[in-house]
Amino acid sequence: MTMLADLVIAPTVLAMHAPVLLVIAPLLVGAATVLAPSGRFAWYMAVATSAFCLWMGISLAMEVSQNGVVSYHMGGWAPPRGIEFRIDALNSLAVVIISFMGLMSAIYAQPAVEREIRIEKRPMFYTAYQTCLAGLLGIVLTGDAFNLFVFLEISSIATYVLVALGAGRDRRALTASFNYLILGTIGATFFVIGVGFLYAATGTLNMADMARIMEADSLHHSRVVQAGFGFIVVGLGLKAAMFPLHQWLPPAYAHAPSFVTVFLSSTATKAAFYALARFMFSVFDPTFSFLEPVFLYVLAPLAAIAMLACSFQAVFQTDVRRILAYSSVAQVGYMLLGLATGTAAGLTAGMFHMANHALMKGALFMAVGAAALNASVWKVSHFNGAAARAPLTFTGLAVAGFSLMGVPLTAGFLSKWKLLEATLAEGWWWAAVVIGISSFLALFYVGRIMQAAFFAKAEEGAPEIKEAPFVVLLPLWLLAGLNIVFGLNPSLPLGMAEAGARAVLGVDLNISGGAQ
Amino acid sequence: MEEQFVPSVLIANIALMSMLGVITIAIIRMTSLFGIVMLSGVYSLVSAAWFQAMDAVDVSFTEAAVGAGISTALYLGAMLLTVRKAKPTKGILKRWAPLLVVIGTGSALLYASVDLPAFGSLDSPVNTGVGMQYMEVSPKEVGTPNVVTAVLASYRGFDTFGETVVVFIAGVAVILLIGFGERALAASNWRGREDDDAQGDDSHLILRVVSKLLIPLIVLYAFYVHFHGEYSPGGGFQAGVIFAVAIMLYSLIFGLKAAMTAFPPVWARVGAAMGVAIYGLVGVICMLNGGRFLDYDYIFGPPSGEAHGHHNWPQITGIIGVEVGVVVAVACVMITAFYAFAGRTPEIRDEDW
Amino acid sequence: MSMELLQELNPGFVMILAGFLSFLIRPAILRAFVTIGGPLLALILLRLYSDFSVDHGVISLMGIEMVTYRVDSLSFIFVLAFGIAAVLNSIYSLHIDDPLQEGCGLIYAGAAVAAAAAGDLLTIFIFWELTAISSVFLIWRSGTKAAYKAGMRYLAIQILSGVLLLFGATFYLQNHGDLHVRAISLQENGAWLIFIALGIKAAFPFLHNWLQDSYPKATPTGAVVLSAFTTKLAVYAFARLFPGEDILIYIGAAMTIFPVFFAVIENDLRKVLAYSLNNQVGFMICAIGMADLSTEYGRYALNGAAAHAFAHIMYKGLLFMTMGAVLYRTGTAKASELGGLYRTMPLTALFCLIGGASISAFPLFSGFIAKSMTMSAAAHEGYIIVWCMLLFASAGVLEHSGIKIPYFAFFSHDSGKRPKEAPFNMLLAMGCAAFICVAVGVPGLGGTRWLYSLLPYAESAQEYLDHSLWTTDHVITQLQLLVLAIFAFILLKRIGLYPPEKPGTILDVDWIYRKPGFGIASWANNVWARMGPALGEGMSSLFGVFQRRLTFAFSPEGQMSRGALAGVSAIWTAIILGLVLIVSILSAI
Amino acid sequence: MSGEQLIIAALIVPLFCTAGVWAFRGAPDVRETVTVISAITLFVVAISMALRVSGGDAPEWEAIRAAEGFAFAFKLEPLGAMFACIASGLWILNSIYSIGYMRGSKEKNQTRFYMCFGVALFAAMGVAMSANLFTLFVFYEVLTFSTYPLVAHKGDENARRGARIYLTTLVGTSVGLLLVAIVGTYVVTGMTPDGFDAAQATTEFTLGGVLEGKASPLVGSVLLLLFAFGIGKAALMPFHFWLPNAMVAPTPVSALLHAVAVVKAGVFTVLKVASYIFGQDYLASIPGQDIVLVVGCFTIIVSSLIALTKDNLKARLAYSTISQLSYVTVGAMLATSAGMMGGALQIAMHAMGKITLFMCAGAIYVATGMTNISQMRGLGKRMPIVFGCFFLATLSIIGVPPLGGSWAKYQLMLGALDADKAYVAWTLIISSILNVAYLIPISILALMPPAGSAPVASFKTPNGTPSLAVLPPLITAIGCIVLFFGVNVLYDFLSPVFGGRP
Repeated sequence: MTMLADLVIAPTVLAMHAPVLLVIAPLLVGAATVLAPSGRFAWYMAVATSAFCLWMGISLAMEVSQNGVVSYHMGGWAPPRGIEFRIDALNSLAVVIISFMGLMSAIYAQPAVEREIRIEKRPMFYTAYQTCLAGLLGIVLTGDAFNLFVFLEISSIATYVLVALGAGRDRRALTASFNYLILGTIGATFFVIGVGFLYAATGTLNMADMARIMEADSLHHSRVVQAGFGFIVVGLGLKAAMFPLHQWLPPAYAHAPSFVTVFLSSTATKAAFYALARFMFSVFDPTFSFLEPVFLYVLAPLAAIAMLACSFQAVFQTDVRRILAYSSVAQVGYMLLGLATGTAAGLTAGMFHMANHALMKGALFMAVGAAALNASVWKVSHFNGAAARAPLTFTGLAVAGFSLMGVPLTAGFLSKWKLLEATLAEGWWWAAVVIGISSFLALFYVGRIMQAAFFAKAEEGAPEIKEAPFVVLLPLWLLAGLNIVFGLNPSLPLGMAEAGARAVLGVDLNISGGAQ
Repeated sequence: MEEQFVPSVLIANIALMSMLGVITIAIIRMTSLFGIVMLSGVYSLVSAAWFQAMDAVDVSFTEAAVGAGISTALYLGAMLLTVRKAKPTKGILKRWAPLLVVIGTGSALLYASVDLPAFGSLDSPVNTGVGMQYMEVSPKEVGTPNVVTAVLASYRGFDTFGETVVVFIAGVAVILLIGFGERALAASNWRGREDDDAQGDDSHLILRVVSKLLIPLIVLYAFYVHFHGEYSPGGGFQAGVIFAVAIMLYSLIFGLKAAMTAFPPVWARVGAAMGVAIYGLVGVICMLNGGRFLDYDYIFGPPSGEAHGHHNWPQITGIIGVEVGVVVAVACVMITAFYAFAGRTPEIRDEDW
Repeated sequence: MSMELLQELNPGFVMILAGFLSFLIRPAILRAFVTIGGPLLALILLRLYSDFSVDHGVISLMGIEMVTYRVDSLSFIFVLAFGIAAVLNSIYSLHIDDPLQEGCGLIYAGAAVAAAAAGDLLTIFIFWELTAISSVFLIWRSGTKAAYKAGMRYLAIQILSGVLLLFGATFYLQNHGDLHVRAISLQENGAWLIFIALGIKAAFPFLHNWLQDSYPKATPTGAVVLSAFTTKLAVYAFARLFPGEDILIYIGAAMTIFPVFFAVIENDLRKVLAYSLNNQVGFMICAIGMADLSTEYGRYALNGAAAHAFAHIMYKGLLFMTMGAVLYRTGTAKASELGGLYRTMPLTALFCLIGGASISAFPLFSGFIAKSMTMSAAAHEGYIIVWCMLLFASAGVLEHSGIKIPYFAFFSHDSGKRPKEAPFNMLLAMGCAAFICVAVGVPGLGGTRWLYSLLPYAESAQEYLDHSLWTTDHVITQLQLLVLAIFAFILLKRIGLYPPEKPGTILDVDWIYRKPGFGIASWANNVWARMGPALGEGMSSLFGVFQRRLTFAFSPEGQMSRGALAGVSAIWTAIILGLVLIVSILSAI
Repeated sequence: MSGEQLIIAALIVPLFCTAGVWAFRGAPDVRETVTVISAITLFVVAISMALRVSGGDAPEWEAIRAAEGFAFAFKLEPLGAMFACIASGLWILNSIYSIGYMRGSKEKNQTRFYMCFGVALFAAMGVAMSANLFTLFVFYEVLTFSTYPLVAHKGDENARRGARIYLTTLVGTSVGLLLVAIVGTYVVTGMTPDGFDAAQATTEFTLGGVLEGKASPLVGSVLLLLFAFGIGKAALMPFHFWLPNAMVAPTPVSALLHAVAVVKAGVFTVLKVASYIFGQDYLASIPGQDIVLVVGCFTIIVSSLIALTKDNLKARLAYSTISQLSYVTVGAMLATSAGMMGGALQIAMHAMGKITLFMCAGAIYVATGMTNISQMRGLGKRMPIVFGCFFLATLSIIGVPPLGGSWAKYQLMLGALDADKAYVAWTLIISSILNVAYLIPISILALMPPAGSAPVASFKTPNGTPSLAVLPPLITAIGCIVLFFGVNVLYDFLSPVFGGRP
């Protein structure tokens, strides 16, 4: 263990600046990527940056796990005057997820990008990717509300362009991206309005400071704070694809380049979800009198509806990526349900599911994208008999699919399990029922894909699906494998999620011993 | 300062707000895209005036430069690629459901905003919190007379870095989606001929003369805005925009090819990245010298600890450094965007203007 | 093998084992040794058995104590009769050289012996079922379609009897805590299940049809074997479990009466015998019903039942054997196709007459000494109506078995058939049976005394023998009855009123359950056939509606996905914001 | 070997078999030898586990504890040991039989076939040894998936369709209902007056049940219904239709499915849930018991009636299986020691009987290609051993002594009486008669055809049925008789689970 720790902990000079390096490394390298001579070279840069970020992220997480909170003052200015990167256990989980998924999708990117993106655009494409990664990492690292907005914008704009490029120059991607842009902008605007309200009420932009002031001045009676809360929840909820503000997501995921779908599905909504959790539990306090009704009467029902309605929608889709996209919205419902309990257990479950969902959805989209490497196959019927031709790819898909369904011994099962416990502890029987139905529907929509791939017979003249190359299979199987590993021994993600919940809520949970 | 009731300000506020309202409704009701673009420029100008009335000079300047200036120009460029008229929409009153929603949410907001502290109130959290601290400590700590610059470039320099990146990524987006602008340049022999024709066209003579006079002044003004930003309203963003406007003007008058020859698109593209890099490297230098990212105190090495007198040179150097990054990035991105739009346009006919 | 071990061994097991062995032995001679030796060995084992009413062969099975071998004075005579019958049957079947029939016959007999010699209900159940499953082959072996169908019906109803017995046994276990056989009352919880189970085997009225249905369709030898065991086993079980149960008197009486009518008009002589079998069992059942063991005449009645069973096994076997011989030689047992066979089959005709005389209870034949005890008991117990019924039935028996069978088969009009005399083994078996019929009937030979000494209440029986059996009035009464019956037969025959021997089938009570039963089954089948598709359609249309609704809402073109435009979403955004605001504000108030 | 090692061995041996079969795919003789040796080894392991269990020792192995309340653990108890012994023992015979059958009918993809068998047995072992509901569920699903390729073995449209129905029904019910029930159990057991307490929640199989005192009769009933219908492998109506559809499989598979692994895993689960999750006392106290009982009785009767109308031999056997499986369900639901014992005995007895029937059906098919009963008249003259075995197994199914099936019926009746549910006994009685009606004619018409029947078709293969396909049914038919006399061993072995009769 110590050897491993020696390996992953960065040298002091880097570790000291790890928080900011996580952001500026992809930004600066990304800017430099504009000048990259070829797409392949840009890819190397992107992979290197992502790997570096993961290294930094893990190192940071380990430091957090030892020291509790890491605070980095930008420009040497102490908060609240300066901007602070403040990393506690909650962030560190998000940072690790995002940087890990970034690396995975970056490795995966090369064949997909070479198929789908025009040659002269590739370097800039990787620039956009790295910028987006930086933005997402910034969102989860920063301790300053306005700075969060800035990173939200960075990641959003990068996302819009990434989506708009379209898989195989899919024209529908433009509309999808435009929709996303409009809604994303509304979301960002709402968020910044909310931050404005909070600033008006507290006079500070530092989140920890805001929380302190609101607590000290018992500002939860202030309607300004409540309005701010409303704007922030809706703004971030839109970004996190909270039902019914999710409508940008399915077309965006369905028409974006496959690498982008992989990357976004496993990181973008996660970052927004983290931010939502951060505001709800850390900036605001679940003990605020207005929070609980909102949780109970707005968030929880919306989450439940998302889990049901979007699962149903997924069942009826014919496009594989739309199926998975609607499933993502439903999964966001799971996470939100966890948040809506307002308890440490719920937050743990939500964060845990967030981590697992990144793993499973990443793997699923990778497999789907891998299948499309040789031929444009997006319909379920195109997958008929594909498993025989690309067994490794589709076995990976099956493993992740099982996890998505929540089959025991997979990570997906455990997080649903934790969620179930959390909701039941609140006495929310209906939530348990909803989880059950939604999982059952997942069986249908994932089952359809698997049934086609494994059991159906290929039609005559159907596009030929080939086994994916190694760079695709490597991350795919890594993710699929992690789904199993975490299904068997979830102490790492679960422990981090618990630590995160403990950090923001200040309660000592004793759910499992793996936290330390 | 006592809280005062100043009727003239109030009247000005009411007038400006009403104008904004009118313009908004007009924009919604209009179908001519050209008119809408023009009106949005007007909207930005009026807002700039209103910001001015509220003593937010920096914001006002930015709004005028960005909102009324370059945005309008870019909109026009973009508009050339599409039709001139939007499809007529249904009457507002027929869509009662959204109306209800908006009214409901609006009233809830109004109700909530009752709790907002009065504008300019001294004991409001905004004025007692960080804002007051900035006022009090920034002359000592940063040493720039313009507190806004101190806040933007130093205290919240990281935000500004982020904004620069936003601009940069927007440029990247434009390039990726619209193209490099070089296509038109390289592939169009006819354009060269037409430009030659245009050169001999007398109808633009006055424009040419005036603009030849004006463009250096604009560039100069851009530099002024930039380097004087620490003392007066202005800074990198405005300067970059103004610089870009100069190039655009040149392009409009003398043709795209001339502009591209004068300021090649590849410069713009590299420049955008360079801007970000400059900003980031300033921060990195601070880091390498032992400070935090963007800790300008370390820009020449670890701070000596001696008093700086009136000017805090490390801080000011840092601020100017990052502002250079900003100006380069912003200017190049704006130019890129313009080139991209203009490069897609087969020709800009006079009657279109 | 030590004597103790042999004493533990239910003689039935030996026979069953011999039966299985005979499947495997191919040479007919060797098999003959086994088939005849098996029952003989069993009889020897029975003789070796010394202590009555002691549990032997006790096995603990699944927490229940099973007594596989327990003989007392009641069961002894049944076991003995079964054993003798088994030997005779084996002899009778020697000529057929069919391991299946011989083996099954032996297993069947062995099962009956084992059941009769068993000490608990579970063992009885096991062998009860074994009798069913082994005997059915004797029917199927005929190889006709009718036999196959009859065999299926037979098996079904026998299995039904078995499972009812099993179910009853579970009640019994609950009531008594064990399964040891003892006299029980019908009032006992679940006892009626056992009662019905036994009733099926005993061919109670309305439950009797399997008998007339299947026996006549069995192979010639098969019918002989069948006639001996199943019903008598049931009689034994009734005597064992329900002695003195009043209702049995009336059931028995009814049983004696109603087959008479069917038998008289029936054409198939083996079926006539089957009806008379029914009638005879009625006597025994009736006797058991009267067997209130606390009274002297009750004991007479039980003795009568036991003696009757013994005698009946012999003479009914004899009659079936003669008919079997006829069938074997001529290929038919229809009265209408037979007649005048005495010319070529004189011995068979003689044996048939002996059998007829026995069944008709002519004095000097076995039927007389057996039946009279029952009649006396009925008379003395005051069951006058029952007594009259029994009397009438006795006359009826004479009518159809005593006279009709020999008359139509061997005398009557000449059918022209000139078959050979029956094979020697058949004659031997018939001779032995006839000998027993006569030997136990003729006073002074000691046969009667021997038989009576084996009865459950031997002292009472001896007393009866010494004081009541051969009294003048008793014999005269019986003779009067018989002469009258013969007279009636002749008279009716003369004036042409006796039902002619016509080919045809006769509707019996089985119509009641076979026709409507079939109707119900076919109706159910129709309903099923129509309901299935209708239900399926209904379900699919229901699901169709459901699916249409879902599709309407959720499909890519459906409501949920329609207008996934920025505008709609923007409004949703406003709605959610309003919702959050209103909820927070309301919560603060 | 320690108990833990035994459990591991029981799981590994079938997988080893799969690997071995794959490794020797080029050499069919070696491949089949591997299968048979593995089967024998597994049987030895199972028997030694059973001996250990009968000695009062319960081998345990906790493989993984992923989270509180969710452990991947194994623990052997008599019921599971019995199931393991049956499954592994019959696997030997089925493997031998498969060799005869598969070669006789020249099937393709034999390697895949034997590999899937190995995995299926692995899953069956897992089901048998699971210590909690989750472990059981996982193996239950593995079993479903591993047998899918077996069902779809022929690969034509019909086979695929049947296999699809098989898979969707089983997976659908298990995930939609069974998993819900499992989770529900976990939840209900964890409920305290103060809310949910994960420390108390459990899904472990505990003698006497875990639900008593935790679940109200209504909740318990709902759970019971979820379990009863969720265990689709138990083929309770209306989730029975997968079974006839799965008949497209080659006969050894049908034998395995309908006698050894799949359906028995289902009813075993029912029994296990009834005795270890609900517990007799609690089960007897909830109204859901009656509902399931009635449905079970309905299934028994109706599927027998349907069987009557089927002319296809395997289809008739399939419906017969549905009917017989409900015996176990009904036994479990009687919630009396005798009833549950009857259910447990029925698992063993029916396994032995039904595998015989199926292997006979397969032998007939290999020899003649016949599938319809009406074609088989008089065939018994040419295949006396096969039809003799068929007849014996038929008797066992009907419950005629001296064949094992009778004891199961006896105990079930006893249980019905103890539970004061006479209608169950009546159902059994009617079922027996129906069994006679639909099973007996098959062998009898073949063995003793009535005069005038059409002449028998000749053998498809020159030598008739391969002897390897005749020997196993002969052994199992004899096994039916042995089970009759050896029932005490089973009874004593199982009685710790069900307790004594009152």
